[in-house]
Amino acid sequence: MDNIAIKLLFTLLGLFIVLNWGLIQAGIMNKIVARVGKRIGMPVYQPYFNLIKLYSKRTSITHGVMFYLGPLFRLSGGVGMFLFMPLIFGSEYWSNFSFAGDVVLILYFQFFGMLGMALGAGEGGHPYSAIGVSRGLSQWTTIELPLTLAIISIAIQYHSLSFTDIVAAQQGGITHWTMWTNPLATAAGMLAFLGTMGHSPFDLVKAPNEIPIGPPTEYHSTFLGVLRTNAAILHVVESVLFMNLFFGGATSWFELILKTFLIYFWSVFVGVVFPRFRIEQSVSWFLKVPLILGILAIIFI
Amino acid sequence: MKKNSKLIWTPDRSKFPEQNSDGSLDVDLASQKYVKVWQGPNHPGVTGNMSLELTICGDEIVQAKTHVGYLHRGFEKLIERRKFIQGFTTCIRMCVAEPDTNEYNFSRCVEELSGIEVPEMANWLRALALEMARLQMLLRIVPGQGNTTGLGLGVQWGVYLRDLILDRFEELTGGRVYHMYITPGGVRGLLPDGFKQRMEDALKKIDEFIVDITKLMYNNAVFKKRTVGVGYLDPAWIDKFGVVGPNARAAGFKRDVRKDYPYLIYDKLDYEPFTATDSDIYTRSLVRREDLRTTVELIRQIMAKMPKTGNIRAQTPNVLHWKIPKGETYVRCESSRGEYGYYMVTDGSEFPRRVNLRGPSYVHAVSLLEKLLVGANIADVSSMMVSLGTCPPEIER
Amino acid sequence: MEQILQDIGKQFKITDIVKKRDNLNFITCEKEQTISLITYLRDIKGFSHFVLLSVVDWIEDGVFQLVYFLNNPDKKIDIGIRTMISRENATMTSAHHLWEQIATYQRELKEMYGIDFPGSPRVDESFILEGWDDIPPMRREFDTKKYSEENFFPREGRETNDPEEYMKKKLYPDEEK
Amino acid sequence: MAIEEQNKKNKFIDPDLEKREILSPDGEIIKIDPMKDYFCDAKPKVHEPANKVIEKFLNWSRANSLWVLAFGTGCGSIEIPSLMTSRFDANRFGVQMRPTPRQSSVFIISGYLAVKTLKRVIRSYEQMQEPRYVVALGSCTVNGGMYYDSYNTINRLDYYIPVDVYVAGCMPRPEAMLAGFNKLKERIKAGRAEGANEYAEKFDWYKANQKKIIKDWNMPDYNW
Repeated sequence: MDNIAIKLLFTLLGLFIVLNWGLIQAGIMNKIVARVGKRIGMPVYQPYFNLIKLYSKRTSITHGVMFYLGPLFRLSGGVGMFLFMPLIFGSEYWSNFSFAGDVVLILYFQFFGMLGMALGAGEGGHPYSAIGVSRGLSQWTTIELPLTLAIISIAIQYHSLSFTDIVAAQQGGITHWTMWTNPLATAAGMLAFLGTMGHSPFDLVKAPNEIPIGPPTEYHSTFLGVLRTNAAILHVVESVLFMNLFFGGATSWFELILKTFLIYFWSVFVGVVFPRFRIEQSVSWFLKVPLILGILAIIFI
Repeated sequence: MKKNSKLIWTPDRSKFPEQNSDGSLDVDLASQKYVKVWQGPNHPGVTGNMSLELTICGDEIVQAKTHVGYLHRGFEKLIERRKFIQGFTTCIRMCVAEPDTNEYNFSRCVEELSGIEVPEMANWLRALALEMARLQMLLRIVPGQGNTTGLGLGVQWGVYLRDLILDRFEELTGGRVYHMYITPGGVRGLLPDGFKQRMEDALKKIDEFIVDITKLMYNNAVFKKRTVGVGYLDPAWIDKFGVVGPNARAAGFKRDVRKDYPYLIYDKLDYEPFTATDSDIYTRSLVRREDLRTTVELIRQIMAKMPKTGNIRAQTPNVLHWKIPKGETYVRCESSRGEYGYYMVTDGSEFPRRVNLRGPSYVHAVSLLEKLLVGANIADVSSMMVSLGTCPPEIER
Repeated sequence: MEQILQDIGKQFKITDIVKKRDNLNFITCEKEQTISLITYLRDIKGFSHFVLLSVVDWIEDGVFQLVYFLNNPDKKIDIGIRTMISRENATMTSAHHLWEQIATYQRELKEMYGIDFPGSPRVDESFILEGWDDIPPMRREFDTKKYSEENFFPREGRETNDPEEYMKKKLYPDEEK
Repeated sequence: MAIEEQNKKNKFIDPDLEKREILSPDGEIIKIDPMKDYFCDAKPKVHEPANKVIEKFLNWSRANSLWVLAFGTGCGSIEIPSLMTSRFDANRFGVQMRPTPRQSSVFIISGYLAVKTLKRVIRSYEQMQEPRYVVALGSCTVNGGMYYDSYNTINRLDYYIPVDVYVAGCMPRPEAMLAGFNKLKERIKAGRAEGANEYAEKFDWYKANQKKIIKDWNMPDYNW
């Protein structure tokens, strides 16, 4: 059936657009952060240079097979999330391979890359990698709690575990968004979103002054290039996930770009003006406010 | 400030074994329970070029050893084979961050040993240079405390203002980092035209910065969470370890060389050093911010009270044949980190016999830090180092 | 200050009292009495702040001059206690039990001058230098320039001028020598 | 007892790196030599570019993305914050700081090098991935500067690691450092900044120089 071939083609095209948007978005965010620090900052296209340079660096290190596979697992986590994420509502070609239960699958993919990275980074043998991995996994476990509660609340609200249905239910004006119909779940979800993006105050996995720079300490050249590619894709896809869940999805590419930018900006905005938590403070923070919000969201739905 | 004893968190240092007198520790590293981690010298969280050898158990530090010597240039040996005027250009490089205290101490030692009285105007200008040096150092380390916890924004603002002060230094002395302004026998020049106005402009920006950094850092809930009650320095340790300067002031001891042993013209200035009692990282940082305020105030006072013009150099012997009779002396001044002293011995020749530097970091960063880190969390290591005002070059010279 | 010096003089044998400033005195004490003198000053006379432990190498006399520099933060006076020890097999009683930072000073002196302080914690551990196998570098007989020229590949073309000759040549080129 | 004799030869060796025999859980005695087992001691290789056009494109991207190792080796590091913040803002030219040697491509030797630091510098330099560049700041790295007669600082850096750009001065102003970065970019774009190849070619000479002053050589010859 040629339909599937065209769909695959559009999916790859979407991946390409998302990657580029991710890179440009990173450049814009760098620029904004620099402006807050009264600087001009690096050019918007700097992430492209970095990426080409990283792929072109030579490597001479071996740390075993798992070390190679770590970035690949991470990349497949990001791309996997993308594959099952409907991008544009109402368009058959831009909804990728979304299906009835894609919410559950995407939650799984979110954690998958993390685990693969943990296995690979542990192989590097650097003590800071190990500390970063243990910090990251314990923090992620607590992030998952409010996030999952928020998603369950939404699933109960809309009687569906499909993104397409959830987005469809939010159509018809700004007041139909989950943001207004289920504010508790939105609050819990957006607080969890801060944790997933890894900016301050939740950047303890890469904490530059404590454990520089955590799990990717040993990763370099092509490996780091793969990680950077994944980061660009993941940042957009994560934003799309939260856009679909809480902010009414997107009906055009322009809307998608605007909304993902604003959602990502929320985490950068918080990150610029806050220092970093210690790990036990971060864990207890997620177990307090966001978790309570998540539980309330389930109760009051 | 009220003392809230509930907030103070002192680690239970007794649950880990004490290190033996040869520095070894009775733990089994092969058991995988304890891990040895090196922080530095290539580590962004370590101030300057030094390293820490940490034995950790989980997130807690069991034993910490400071390793210094990465910046050792043998200054004290080099000065022994340089004439007094040559040694002067060498000694200022002992501490990169605040070279003027070195200039003053060395010049004062030489003047005292050869019996030279410095004219009044030179004393005012010396005090101005010392306060400006303190100001530029504090503009680095006050927001630097935020940087250790991941708040890099304050540093961006602070270093910009530091550049403004360095510009004033450039006008006054011609140098950006190394000034060589306070020479033995006086200072090198009077203030340039319009200096006071331009200095006042910079000081106004620093006043705004103090308000901004208070909002950004000191009132920040997460920053408070990270620093209040952490790194508690017992007041009983102040004399036991020889803690000086802001660290002692944060523990309730009013130790300020400018007040205690007035030098230059500091007895003509009106100010009061800020003291607090909580003695944790937050309080030490607060004391530094108040120091910044005081320094700005002092510079204003100096510029207002100083005479318009006057003689700035005393009569000195020919610098190429400057022989100083046998003698010894100790001169101290207040740097941004505390008491900064020079011990100089001369033997009647053209060369000094011995010059020894007493830097505050010598105790803060070696014996005190090693003790403070035991039982602390590995995430707080760099906060603690910065809050103690570590500056490695003055440890190893 | 005079009162304190008199009190010390009653109990200890001190010589060479030099009054440098109103609040700064240097005294010389015998090697055996030094540690008890420091303890006395710390516990009875309130010299609770230890400032500096330094060494001067008097190679002509064959002695090291150790200087313990104490400070009384309440009365704001300083005292420097000099002690002469022999350069051969230089040993000194350790004072690490009095102040914590003395152990660090003693570690440095052991490395830079070769003065041994038996019993001081970690005194044999290298402090600043690493892998040093020459004579301790801060001793007067150690020639740092020669060591540098032998080891560090000096770049050719470096000119060294005697400042006096050079200034004469620059400023008064016509003048006959 | 041959192992003990060998250990005695090198009196500075770290106890963790000594050859030793350990008892495995199965009751078997295993001999380990950490210097051989923990590190790879293969020599570096000279790398020839595959295709000149592609290499030119890659060099262009490398020149525009200089990641600097955040290792302040000397007093020049006091100007690095000024360099990276609003007045001079080296970020505009794609210069960033990276905390780990694996990910960085430029090594700033900021001023004098004590022998103890030189050992760490060599290790960090060898851990950096090729192509790698060295920018040396200050007169101290050129000929020793004012520390020419010090017993603990090296006189010229290019005897120990290949240097691409020297920025003279004591200490160099941030403007001079920016000019140095521009010079380095020109060199990279012209394909001349191949210090790593030079290091591989003259490996024995560099190693002999390094071992001459680092008396306690307790690491493998080439550790990446």
